[in-house]
Amino acid sequence: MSANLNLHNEDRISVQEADFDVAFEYQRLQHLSANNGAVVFFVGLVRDFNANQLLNGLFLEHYPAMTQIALADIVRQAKEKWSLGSVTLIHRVGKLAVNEQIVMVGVTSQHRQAAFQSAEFMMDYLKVNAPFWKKELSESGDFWVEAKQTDQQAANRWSPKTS
Amino acid sequence: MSANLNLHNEDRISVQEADFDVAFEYQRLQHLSANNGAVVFFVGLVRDFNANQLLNGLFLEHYPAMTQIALADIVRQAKEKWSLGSVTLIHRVGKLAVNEQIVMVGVTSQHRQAAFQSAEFMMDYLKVNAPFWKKELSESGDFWVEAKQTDQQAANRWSPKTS
Amino acid sequence: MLKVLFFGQIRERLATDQLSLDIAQLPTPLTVKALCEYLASKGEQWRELITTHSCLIAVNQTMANLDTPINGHDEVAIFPPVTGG
Amino acid sequence: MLKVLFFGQIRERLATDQLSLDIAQLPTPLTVKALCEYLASKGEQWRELITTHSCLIAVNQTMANLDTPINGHDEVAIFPPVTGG
Repeated sequence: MSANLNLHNEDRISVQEADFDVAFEYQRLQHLSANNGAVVFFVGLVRDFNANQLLNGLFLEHYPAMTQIALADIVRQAKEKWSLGSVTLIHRVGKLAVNEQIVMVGVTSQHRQAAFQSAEFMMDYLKVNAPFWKKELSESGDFWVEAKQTDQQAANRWSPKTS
Repeated sequence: MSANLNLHNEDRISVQEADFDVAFEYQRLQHLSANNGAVVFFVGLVRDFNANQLLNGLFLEHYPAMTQIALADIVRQAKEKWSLGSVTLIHRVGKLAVNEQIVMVGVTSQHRQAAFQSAEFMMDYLKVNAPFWKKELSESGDFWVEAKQTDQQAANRWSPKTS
Repeated sequence: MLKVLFFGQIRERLATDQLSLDIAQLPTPLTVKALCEYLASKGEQWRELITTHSCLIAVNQTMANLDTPINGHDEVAIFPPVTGG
Repeated sequence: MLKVLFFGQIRERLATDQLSLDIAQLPTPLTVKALCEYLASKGEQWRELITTHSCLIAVNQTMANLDTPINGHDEVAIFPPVTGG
């Protein structure tokens, strides 16, 4: 892990095969948060279809040596841009069934706008910067998901105009 | 209740003294959501201080005959602006201690941007359009909270330029 | 009877949560603006609190503006800017 | 030895998840661009997959660009655009 990640003990970043418990993660953030009136959560779930067909689930490959570093860097950038309390960022890997949880970001702040924007920023950045690859599993075969131009555009919204 | 609220059975709007259970509300939305890969939650908590002093809690007054109508109208507007699955909007009234939950909005969508934006819109609109009034309770007395100019500005962001 | 409700700091400072008014005693045609002017004439504190630029007014549980007409059996609510959420 | 890792569709289509290369056999000075050109020369499928405009490249677990220098004991990863979240 890089030396200048600037994370507090209260921040929590995890890459795991096991499911996560949103209720537990929410309660943890709530109790760290006497001073922060706003809590925002995002959870991404496995959908039951893509553009073409019904899905049986997903397989998520990742680059283990890099994944945690990439997620920590996204959290660090969010904490530089906004005044935040605690951040939780969890991403699963391996085989996931339809409707299972894939990813969650949770954030507390004194201000709801900072909580909303930073959570959205972290998801947008994760989508184009964190080394995960999805393979969709269906009756007619398994297919790698193509990266979406709209995800790159979403991430670009957060960059300074000059860069 | 107005006849054209355009809410589905799955939408849930509540004004209540009792606390709410974010874990239950999340699981409910998750299970309604096979088709919607994005879930966003916002929870507002009672802070332990304001600009001037430590707080013992809040008292939330409301206009009972109007509150549910105002919240349903906010949900209706969100569902007109974005393609959403299910929406949950719960606001508490009465006396609340520090760190207690005040309000939550939960929304599912096929697209994370719609989920984030609609949740933020609903909170912004609620802040300036729903008939609730907060009184802060402190050792030195009880004081009505002043409306913030920044909340009006946040709500105005969502209006068409021409209005 | 016309019902007029007060909330929050306005309710507290007027020490009044509700009035019942006979519309026959009120200006014609009755609008939000005319009702506020009538209430403001009830005394110094009323004049101070019921100003159309620092109150919000709902007619039959819907946010109204100065020109909104008021009928004999409506429910009008007068309150300070809201602070929920 | 220089370690080169492949992920996702690139790993699958090359049927290769990792190479170990002796930097003495590679162009000098070695950059991301030079390494990609070297790998592309290994055959038709390599040339098709290892194109610098359709791959992402990380050097020592950090996203790199074409000019990023590569040293003898670095870990280089070559992968398609990411699709997590």
